Amino acid sequence: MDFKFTEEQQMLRDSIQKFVREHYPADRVGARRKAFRKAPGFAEENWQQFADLGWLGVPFPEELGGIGGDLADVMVVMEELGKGLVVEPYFPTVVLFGSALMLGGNADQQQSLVPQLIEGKLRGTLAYMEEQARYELADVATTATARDGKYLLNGTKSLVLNADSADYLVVSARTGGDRTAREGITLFLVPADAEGVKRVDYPTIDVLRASEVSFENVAVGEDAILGSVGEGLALLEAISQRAILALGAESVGMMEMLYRDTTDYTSQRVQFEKPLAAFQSVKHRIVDMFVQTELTRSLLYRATMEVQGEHEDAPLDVHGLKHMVGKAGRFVGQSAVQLHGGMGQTEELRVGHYFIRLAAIDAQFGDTDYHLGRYTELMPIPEGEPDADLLPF
Amino acid sequence: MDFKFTEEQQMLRDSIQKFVREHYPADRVGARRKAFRKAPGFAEENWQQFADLGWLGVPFPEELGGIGGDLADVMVVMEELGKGLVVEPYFPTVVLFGSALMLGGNADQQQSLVPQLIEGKLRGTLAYMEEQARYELADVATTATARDGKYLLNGTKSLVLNADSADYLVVSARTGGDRTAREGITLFLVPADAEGVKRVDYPTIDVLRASEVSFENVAVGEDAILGSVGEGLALLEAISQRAILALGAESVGMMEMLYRDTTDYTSQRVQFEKPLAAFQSVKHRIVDMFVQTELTRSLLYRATMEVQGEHEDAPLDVHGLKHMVGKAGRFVGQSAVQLHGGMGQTEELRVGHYFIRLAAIDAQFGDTDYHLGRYTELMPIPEGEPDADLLPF
Amino acid sequence: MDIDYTQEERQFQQQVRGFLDENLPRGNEMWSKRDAWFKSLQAQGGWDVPKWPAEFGGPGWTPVQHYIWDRETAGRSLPPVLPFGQVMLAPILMRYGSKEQQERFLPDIRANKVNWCQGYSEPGAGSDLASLKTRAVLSEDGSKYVVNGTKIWTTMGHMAQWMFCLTRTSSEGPKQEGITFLLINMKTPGITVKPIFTLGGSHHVNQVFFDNVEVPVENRVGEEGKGWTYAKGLLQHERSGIAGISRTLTALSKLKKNARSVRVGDRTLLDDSSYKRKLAETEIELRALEFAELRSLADAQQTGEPGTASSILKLKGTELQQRVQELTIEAAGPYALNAGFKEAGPKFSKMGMMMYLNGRAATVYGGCSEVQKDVIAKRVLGIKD
Amino acid sequence: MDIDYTQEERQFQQQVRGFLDENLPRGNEMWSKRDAWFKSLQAQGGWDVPKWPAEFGGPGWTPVQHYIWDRETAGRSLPPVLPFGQVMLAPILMRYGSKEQQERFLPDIRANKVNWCQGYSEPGAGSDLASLKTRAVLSEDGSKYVVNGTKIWTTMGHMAQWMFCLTRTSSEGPKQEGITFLLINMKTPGITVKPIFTLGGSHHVNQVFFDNVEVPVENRVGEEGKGWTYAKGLLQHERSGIAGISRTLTALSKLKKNARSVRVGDRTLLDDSSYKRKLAETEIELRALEFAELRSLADAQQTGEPGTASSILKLKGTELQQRVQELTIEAAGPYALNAGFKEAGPKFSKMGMMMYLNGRAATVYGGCSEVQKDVIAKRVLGIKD
Repeated sequence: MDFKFTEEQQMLRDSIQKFVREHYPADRVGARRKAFRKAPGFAEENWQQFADLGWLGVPFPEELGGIGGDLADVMVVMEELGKGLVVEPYFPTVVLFGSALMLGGNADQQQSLVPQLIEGKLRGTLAYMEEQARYELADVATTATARDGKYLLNGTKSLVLNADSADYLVVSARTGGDRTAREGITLFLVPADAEGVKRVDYPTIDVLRASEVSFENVAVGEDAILGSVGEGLALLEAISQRAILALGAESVGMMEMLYRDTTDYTSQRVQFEKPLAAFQSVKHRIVDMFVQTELTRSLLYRATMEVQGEHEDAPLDVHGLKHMVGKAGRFVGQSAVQLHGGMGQTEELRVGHYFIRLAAIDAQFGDTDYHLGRYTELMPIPEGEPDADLLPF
Repeated sequence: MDFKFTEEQQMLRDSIQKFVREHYPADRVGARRKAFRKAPGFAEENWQQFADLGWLGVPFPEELGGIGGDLADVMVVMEELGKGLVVEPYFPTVVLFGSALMLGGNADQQQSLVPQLIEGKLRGTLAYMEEQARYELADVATTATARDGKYLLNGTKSLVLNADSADYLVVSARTGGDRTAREGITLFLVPADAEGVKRVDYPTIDVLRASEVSFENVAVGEDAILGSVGEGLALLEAISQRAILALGAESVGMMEMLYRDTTDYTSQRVQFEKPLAAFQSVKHRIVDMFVQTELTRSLLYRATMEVQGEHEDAPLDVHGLKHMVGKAGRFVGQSAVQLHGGMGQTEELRVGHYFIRLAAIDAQFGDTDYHLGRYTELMPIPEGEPDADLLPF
Repeated sequence: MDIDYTQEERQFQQQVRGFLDENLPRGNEMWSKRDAWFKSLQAQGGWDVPKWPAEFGGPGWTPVQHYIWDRETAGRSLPPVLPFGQVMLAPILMRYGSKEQQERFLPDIRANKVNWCQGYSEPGAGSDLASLKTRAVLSEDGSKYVVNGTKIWTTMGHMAQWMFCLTRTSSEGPKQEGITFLLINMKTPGITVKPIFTLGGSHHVNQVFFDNVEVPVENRVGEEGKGWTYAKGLLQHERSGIAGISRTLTALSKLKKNARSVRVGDRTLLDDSSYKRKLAETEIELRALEFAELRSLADAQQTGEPGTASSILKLKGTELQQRVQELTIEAAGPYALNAGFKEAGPKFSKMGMMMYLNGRAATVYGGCSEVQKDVIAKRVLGIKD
Repeated sequence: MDIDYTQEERQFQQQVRGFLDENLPRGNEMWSKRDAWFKSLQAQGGWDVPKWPAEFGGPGWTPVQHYIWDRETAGRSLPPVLPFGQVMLAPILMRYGSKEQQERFLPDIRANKVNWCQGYSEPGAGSDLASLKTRAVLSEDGSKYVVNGTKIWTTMGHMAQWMFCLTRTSSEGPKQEGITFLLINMKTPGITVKPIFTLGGSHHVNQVFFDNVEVPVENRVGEEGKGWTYAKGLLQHERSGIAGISRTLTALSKLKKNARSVRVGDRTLLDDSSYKRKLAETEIELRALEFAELRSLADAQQTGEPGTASSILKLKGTELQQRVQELTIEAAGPYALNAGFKEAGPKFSKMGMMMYLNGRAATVYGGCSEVQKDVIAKRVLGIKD
């Protein structure tokens, strides 16, 4: 067992922290984020810098031009991007689109797209959500009908992250089965400018970008299929696991900043002739924030290593993680806003932005309630008789 | 609207408080309760005093020798008995047995039993619970088979309160229907010493008494039927409502004592050169205890008046009340024990006894979870379209 | 004890319902028929200023009548009044203002003609409001105060014509003394209003700067140095309004309807037992708190004092407001992300998120929850510091 | 980063499992084969005193090995050791005791021959332990201390032959100075032990009175006035043990089996989705905390310091213990009332309630949760008072 960061991870972290200090300084975060309210919602020059610094290549193998990192490396990146409130679309492109390519793509698909992605020349995202589905990955009404060696896609996907700056969409559609059947879902790689693709773009509450994307007889070839026909759900679930780990890392980074910023703010602000932090009601709440952060971080590490090592508990702990991220994230975010008083309500400080981003993360890839339900289904129940010997508990 | 206590209620309260000061002084509560660990679990001379002071007659009409009080009067009695940690079986006899007689009994039954009850010469209890039923009143396996103008009772009732000092048991049994059917339950008035009734008696964790009672071909006549044959569930539910109001009043009384005792203790105990109560972590928790108590008291008043006035919301608020009693009672009890430190763990102080009694109350007539579920079933859902106009909220 | 309304109270309830059905403008008419609405209220005998005492033209309602009014109006959209004047300043003017001040300001407040804002908090004086530093110095000739300093969190400050303001006129003695209550015309030279953008990008609060702002001495309310006493009573008033129990009950009722419109596969969110349990837990507490408010009103009616139950109203009321807001964004689900696009997801999702964000302020302003608990500990439970 | 055990750690895990399978007495043999069990532990090379360093005959395990041992033994019932000597006093003697004291006391502690109790808390010194007042005065000839005062919450005091005790030898300077660590034979004249009955009627704690009790000076550990320093390190030790994460995981596992035996109509409690969600919420936090412990152990292994994650173990660990106890009495349902009658309701209900009651102490002893939070605020977060 070993929970130290490697030297490479430490360097990666340092380089992101340096970028954040330069481009996302804490005292300009409000103005900075406001500037990104319009499309594409981020700075292209920053994206190029991500490429130049090698961050876009973190999880990809060296033979495709990546640096061959693992999920722990992605965790390091996401945590630091979270701390920085960075808006560049690392999550949709590298985590969602990248995972789809690496887990589902064939050699041709990977070779034609991944090197460009790593160089910053190509972006993608995942179009999987539909309104009636809420958080259920298997609920897919969009259809893909085979005709003349092509597939025709019809349907609407909702809340597609950064679709307005993506070159490719990975789209889940039904090649068979009823709307909620676990079989019959297939993932397709669709150029964002394909004929019949229509988008309505909008900013999200966390100052990112999303789109409603509709598909009207969008024709793609068989080479657009990611993975096997009809078996897309397993692929979606694997992508979702990685998405949850990444969002978990981003959340833990933000939660840490929240208890630190709150400690600093309340230690400096004097009311009733004492620093606020000296009041036990404030101090203990900060401790509770710290405890929740450390707990969530521990589960993040556990789940990350389990997914990386394909442990049997991985699905269980990923559900547990997303549940805890939602619950702890809300507590920590709300506490920070509360303890900052009026200042916590403003766009000027980071805390409010972390708070909103944490609320937004809870609403993606299943909220805290949804994952508790999923955990409950997988929760191990030991065999054997009841045991009245409760000692030495 | 009027929430004042009447003069009569104030006198009733004073007389119980006087009794408690004499017979259950706070500084001897541990020893006192220990003395009651064996059957019958209370002092007969106290019971006679209850009769002499008219407390046993509170909810009964004047024509039967009672004082014609209402549910608010019973609430006053139960609250004060709760504060005093009184062990005499007022709840099983007056609330459970008495409600069964008044809600289900015919004139003969009432005239032959109620006056004796009021005089302290006769006690009763309710034998309704079976192990498989958990908190479900309609789950009744005990059978009552009609034969030759008699009914033969067979089955086992669990956790029958104070059965070892009762003259009569009110027993729920099936005269028809499947084990969990809502129809086909009938209540019978069974002499505790009837042939075929067997008891195993034991003390409960809250230093009261209960019994497992089994019935083997216990024969009773048709005059033993309370209410109508096959319609006992409605009667059981009505008794249960009154039981919940009474236990709610007892709980609110104890909760009030808990925050008061905790305020006193922590105001006197000095640690780190300050009274404990001056530490915000202590002070705020006491405030939370107070808030929970006031909330519960408010719902108790609401539900009591609704049941008394047969308002349509009565079932809803009774479920809500028992849910809140369980939740708030646990919080207040645990907080008091915690804030008393080591002393909270001892049998010497009242707080530990209140804490245990509150836990025991949660486990009777449906716990906090059970009643939340029942509330959910009754919760009103307004008609009409969704409403996106959330202002001015 | 009697839970039921008296005969008179029931009649009043019917009267209110009938009046609202007949006179309340709906939907698009909310602005066009606003004046007619206020006139009809006035014609009822002061219903346009329900909290004002009869001697100042109010209806002179009992506490229970106020409760009935709140309950009956909470579920309907009423044309907005300007709360700072009518609800918050007016009681102070009535009690401590001079006859001239009352005649000068109250009619315009009542007519919703003048927008007031409140100048209390300062960057260095939040929970500890009495430590405020905005300085008012009386000119040598005694004709005016010269005000310097800054106020913050000034709701509607950018739209107000007047501010009622706490200023420091003396630094000696306890900090609560030496505070003076001034009425300041916002057009006076030297005043700058700077917007503060709050979570989600709203602008309704401001910071206000005073640079040698001259305020005629006749705009001082009551005596110099007594401003804290005047303001404290008003803060109590503000707190009971902030509890907003009737509004929260209405919000919960809307939430149930909205949750029923949220699709979860082939069912709706109201079929989800764990979500429904959360609604139920909240509703039970709300029904308890509603009754706590009634107990408090009944006490006030009978004894003139609101009773101990009242102390929990703001603390618990704001908590339950926030709880309903949380449950609203949970109902919106993925569409909690929706910040400006009306066609994505259920219609309530956009406003639901803004309410959630704005709602965080409820446990901060008007005495933050932490200070409220200190106050309850001291005043109600008698715990010494 | 690597979540997996190393090859060596896996081997050790196998070794522990094999050893337990082979040697651990079961059921009725728990007492009769107790000596054989301790001998077999000793034969493994100090496994009978797992936390002792190699130089004192312990196994010299790494932190991860300790974790493996805890994890593997938590689910099984081990013959009890006397914890106060082996776990709590021994580390102090090893570090601060004289050679003579080590030779005199450690062998009996190891052999489970002598029962020790801890004399720290006093009626007036709970959370604020350093304010203790039990006075020890050195006789004029310097040969003995005369002890007067009282200790409280003395676990097993009525069965102990010896007590390790904090006494005040000076009232000057800061209260933490002037405390002296004494070893007191409980048979010394002047000692009275009075039982304290705790919730549910158990007797395991006591109050101990000292009336001119004479303690030979050679029973003082270390220097006079340094007792606080010695004890503090030991308290840290006690805290990490109190977290009891492996034990709580085992308790949760038993609870699941027990809940499956609880009938709810025609189903079992494990079919109740809202109960199951509560189990799941608890398990998720436990799995997180278990990993926090691992992180802490791994840090300790690599850096010699347990890292910040360790500070949450006692605080959160005791909370989760209590949560599992709550869920246990909820599972017992009506039979939570059952205090002594084994045939009523599910078998686990009786012990479940006793555990719930006794379990309240976990957030009080060894530094109550409130003090733990103050300590984390100061030491980990750097918050000043």
